[in-house]
Amino acid sequence: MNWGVLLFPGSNCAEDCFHVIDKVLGKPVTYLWHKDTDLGDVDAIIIPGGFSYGDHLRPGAIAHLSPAMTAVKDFADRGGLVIGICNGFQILTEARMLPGSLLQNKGIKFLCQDQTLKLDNTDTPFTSEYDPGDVVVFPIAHNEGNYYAKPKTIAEMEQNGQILFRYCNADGEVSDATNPNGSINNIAGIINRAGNVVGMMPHPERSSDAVLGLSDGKGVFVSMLKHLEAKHGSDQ
Amino acid sequence: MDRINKMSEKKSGMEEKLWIKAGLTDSEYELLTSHMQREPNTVELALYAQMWSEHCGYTHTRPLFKHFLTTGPRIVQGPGENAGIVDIDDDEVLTFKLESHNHPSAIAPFQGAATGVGGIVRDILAMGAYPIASLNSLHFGHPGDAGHTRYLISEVVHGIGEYGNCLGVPTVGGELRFADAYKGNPLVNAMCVGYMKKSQIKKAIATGVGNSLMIVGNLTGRDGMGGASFASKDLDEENEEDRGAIQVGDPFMEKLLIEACLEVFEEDYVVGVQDMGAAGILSSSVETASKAGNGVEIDVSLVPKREEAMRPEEVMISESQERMLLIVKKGMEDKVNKIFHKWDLHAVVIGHVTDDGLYRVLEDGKTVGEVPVWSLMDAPTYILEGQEPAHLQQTRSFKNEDVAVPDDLNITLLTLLGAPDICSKEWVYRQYDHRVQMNTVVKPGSDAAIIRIKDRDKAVGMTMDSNGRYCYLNPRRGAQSIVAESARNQVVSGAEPIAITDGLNFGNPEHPEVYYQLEQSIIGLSEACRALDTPVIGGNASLYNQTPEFGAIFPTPIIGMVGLVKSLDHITTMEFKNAGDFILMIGETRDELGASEYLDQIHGLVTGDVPELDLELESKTQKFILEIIRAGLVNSAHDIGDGGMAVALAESCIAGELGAEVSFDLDLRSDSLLFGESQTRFMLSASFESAEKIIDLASEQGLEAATIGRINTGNQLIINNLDNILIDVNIADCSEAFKTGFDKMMKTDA
Amino acid sequence: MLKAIVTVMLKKGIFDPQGRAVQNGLESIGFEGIGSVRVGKQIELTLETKDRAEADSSVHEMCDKMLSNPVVESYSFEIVEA
Amino acid sequence: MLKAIVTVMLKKGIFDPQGRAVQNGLESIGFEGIGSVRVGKQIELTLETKDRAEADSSVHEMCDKMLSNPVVESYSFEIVEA
Ligand SMILES: Nc1ncnc2c1ncn2[C@@H]1O[C@H](COP(=O)(O)OP(=O)(O)O)[C@@H](O)[C@H]1O
Ligand SMILES: [Mg+2]
Repeated sequence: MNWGVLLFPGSNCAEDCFHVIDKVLGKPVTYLWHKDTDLGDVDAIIIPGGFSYGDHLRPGAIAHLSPAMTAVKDFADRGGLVIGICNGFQILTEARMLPGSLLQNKGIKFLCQDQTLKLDNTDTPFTSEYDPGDVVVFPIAHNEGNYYAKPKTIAEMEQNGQILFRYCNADGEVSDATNPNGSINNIAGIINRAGNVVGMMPHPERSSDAVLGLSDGKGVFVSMLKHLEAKHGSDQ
Repeated sequence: MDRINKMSEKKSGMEEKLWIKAGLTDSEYELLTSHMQREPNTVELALYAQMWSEHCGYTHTRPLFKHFLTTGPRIVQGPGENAGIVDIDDDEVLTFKLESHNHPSAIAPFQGAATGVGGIVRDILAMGAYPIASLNSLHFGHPGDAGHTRYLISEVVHGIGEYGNCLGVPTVGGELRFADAYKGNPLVNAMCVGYMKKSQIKKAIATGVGNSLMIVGNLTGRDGMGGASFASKDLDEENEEDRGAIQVGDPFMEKLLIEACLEVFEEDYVVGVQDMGAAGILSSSVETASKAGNGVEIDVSLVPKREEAMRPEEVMISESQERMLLIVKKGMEDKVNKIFHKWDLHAVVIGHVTDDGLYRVLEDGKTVGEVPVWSLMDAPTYILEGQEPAHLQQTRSFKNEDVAVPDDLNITLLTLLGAPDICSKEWVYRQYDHRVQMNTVVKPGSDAAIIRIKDRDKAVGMTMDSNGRYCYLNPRRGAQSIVAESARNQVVSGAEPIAITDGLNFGNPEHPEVYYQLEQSIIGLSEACRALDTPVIGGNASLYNQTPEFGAIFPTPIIGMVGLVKSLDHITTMEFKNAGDFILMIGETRDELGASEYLDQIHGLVTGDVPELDLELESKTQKFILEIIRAGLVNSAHDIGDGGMAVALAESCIAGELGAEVSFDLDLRSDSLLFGESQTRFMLSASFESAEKIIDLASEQGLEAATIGRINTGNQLIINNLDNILIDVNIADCSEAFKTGFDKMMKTDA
Repeated sequence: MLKAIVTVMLKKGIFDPQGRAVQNGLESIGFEGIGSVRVGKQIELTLETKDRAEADSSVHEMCDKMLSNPVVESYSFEIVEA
Repeated sequence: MLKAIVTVMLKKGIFDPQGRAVQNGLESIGFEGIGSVRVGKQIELTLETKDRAEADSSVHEMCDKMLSNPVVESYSFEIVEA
């Protein structure tokens, strides 16, 4: 099971994702380079957080046009698992691999805090380790995390179970008061229609190493791993 | 030399004295002409003016540095390089330093603060290290009465956040303090800590005649023209024209620079590295050449520029950001360039190391300036005569009886919890990514930030501290107290203090009273560093912090301290953990109200003397605290600082969301007991058995320690003395006051 | 040489937090009678071509591909002599 | 109702990292012949007044006080019917 972490100029959570796959999961992982068109033999791709191209113009505006992203699209079209975290989510929406867009936080400030999230759809390769309604803590750290899509798109996504995580409080309440950035319907993470591409603003990797006091996020990577292992089992 | 503009040709009236305009005195001009044995041309004059400024030449502070302790068993590199280095065992080292960006931040707060972060990160990078955390110490006027101050705060915090966040270096701590003395001249000091293996250490040295000087990073423009000499003047209207000197930060470029430089450093291509800070290409190359005893020549026409028709001296002193100087082994230039190219950057040869000891500036191959390297480094120093500030006579005569004990001490406590210096700074640090790199074990909001070292059972404590009011009221003891307080923050977190970096923020040293403050503060810092075994491994001086309208700032030495947590098990935080645990207080409370936050906030008085400080007792007590923490006896630990015992207790309750009741038997004024700032005190919690052990151990060592009460699940904080209830407040109210204090302050309208 | 002046704004109907913040800020320092504020970007590009039609089509393409995000933004531009 | 369209750009000679990044980005996806790129802000304000002179002087004041930082930025604006 090979994992790839895609590196852009300005990515700054790539090492963190690498660390979690390598040290916490103990699985093989390599860096992928934004200029490459051939991503090699990987089974899952993480597009990490950071400020690709300095977030100039819009987060993800320049990165999504890089050669590697064409390859990532092909990979996803073939059913490969792709997860974009924070800036990775922004890149995936810019690339139209996920619907909607991430606008500036309603408070117009960068927001770094440990955030409670409520699990919505847990019947996906990324969330199978959780139960619906689970409340977990993942850190957030972003300036443009305010998820927006047209009302019609939102309605379809809601209906299709494409919402994976919502911002909530410690009791699991989802309301305007528990919405840190203004996202529509408190959306924190979504999945594409095909069920193999995820984007989320919160950082599951930062919640995967118990020394740091948080470990809820590990479930995202373990879910992916189990899915891949099951798939590989059936492939063989 | 073709381009000679003999000064003497124009040397008639006062306005013709170009050296005066450049910031040099008549005697300095005389000295440099004697060094050169002729008169300088415009290029050469610019070289001296920059290198001999306070900012580059430390003309007023250098003679005072002799007081500092700069060596010790863990000190690998003391002052003199881009940053000092300490040993943290296992062949691993840390490098750290702080730097001020006060004047730029006063004028363009967002950019000034952002480029301040960028600058200090490059210092760390130049040591060969990976930047693992940054901190900042900020001082402003009181925001309640000025929209402009609120604007400055917002912009400075935004600038620091945007730069650090983009770099992916977590901003993990710092401090934010307020006094009207900073109204016209805010202070913005940033600190960065880097990590590396001992074998990866780099030096700022230009060895090897024939080796190449390569410039990497951003293009050179006219930004920050004369920033070094700008930082060495008072901020006043006359400097208005200097205000074009604003650099714009490009954290994206800096991030690439970090990646590319560290990749190059892995190979054996580079003999020396220096970041380009104040006075840009000039100071970086002079310093590296001087260290090697070599000369250098630089051709300004080779420097990649983004503006046209730049004069040679403009290229030499430009402070365009995100540039570094590499001294590259002859023949390796292409290899270096190749790595930079991978990151879409260039690395360009602009000159060479020579053997003639001369600093030679060329333009299109023709010499346009040539002076001895040593003479540029040999800035004249000034030892002045200090004079005790007049206000000290009056402030020292303050007696506690001059103020009345407030009727409602609950309200006093709530007011203090919401006071600018004490209230939660979450408004600030939630704008900083403090978790990136996944090493932040203790995030902002506790006493020290704790950053783990991956794959090892150890971590690093980081703090930044100052207290302008203390230093204003007693520069020497005030400075001692800062070091002591910083070290207390380390030990309560489970870290053994290792070393400090200091930022000397003062007014114009040419005023005898300011010089006195500077000298006394340095002496105080030095004394405390010796007593607590925390050598000074680097620092920064920012003088001339004053404006005609508001006068000089409080004397504000700021220290950044790093400590070593020897096992992750030792990490301790300040919040109360368990109902039923016993609360202990270590240290003696005296009738000391002078210089306190309480006098300032409640009585509107900045007066009195700074509390007594026995450095020997301090050292002994700190070792004891660390010993009991390492022994696993302590569940929470907090130092008693601003706002005194009651505030420390309330903070531990708020953070732990638990109640507490404590009782004393002390014959003291209530306000001294609750809010006095007697030094060398700690607030701990522990289980019954551990509490007993702690008391025994303390008495064995002759230290004052008492169990004062217990933690409970209730919602009240109750403090009794001699059977009187002094405080009985709701924790939720405390929490509300503490957490909303900052927001309220930022919303107050003038 | 030609110069393209491109304006990119959030589409109507999408809440603009920055615009709101600017409006609040202006009101807090005493400006009255501000109906609404929107904040967008202005991007100025100098182009080496002298052919307006060519410039026009290439700037359109830049806007569609990179300078704006059609999901949330609209753009307009004018081309002038540099 | 009037509308003020304010443009705030970094002053000439002040480095614009964003403009440079955009230029590199455009070049990397194949656009050629771009001389330079500068990125600034466009701020649109609707004003309740109908008096152009009043609007003009109040927008000037807004720009000086809040919308631009005169140390690094310059501004210009036009006032149109909303
Ligand atoms: N400017 C700042 N940047 C980041 N963190 C800050 C800043 N100011 C304060 N903090 C954090 O807030 C907490 C409280 O600060 P302070 O009251 O100065 O602590 P102490 O008195 O223990 O030194 C600390 O964790 C500190 O790191
Ligand atoms: Mg403390």
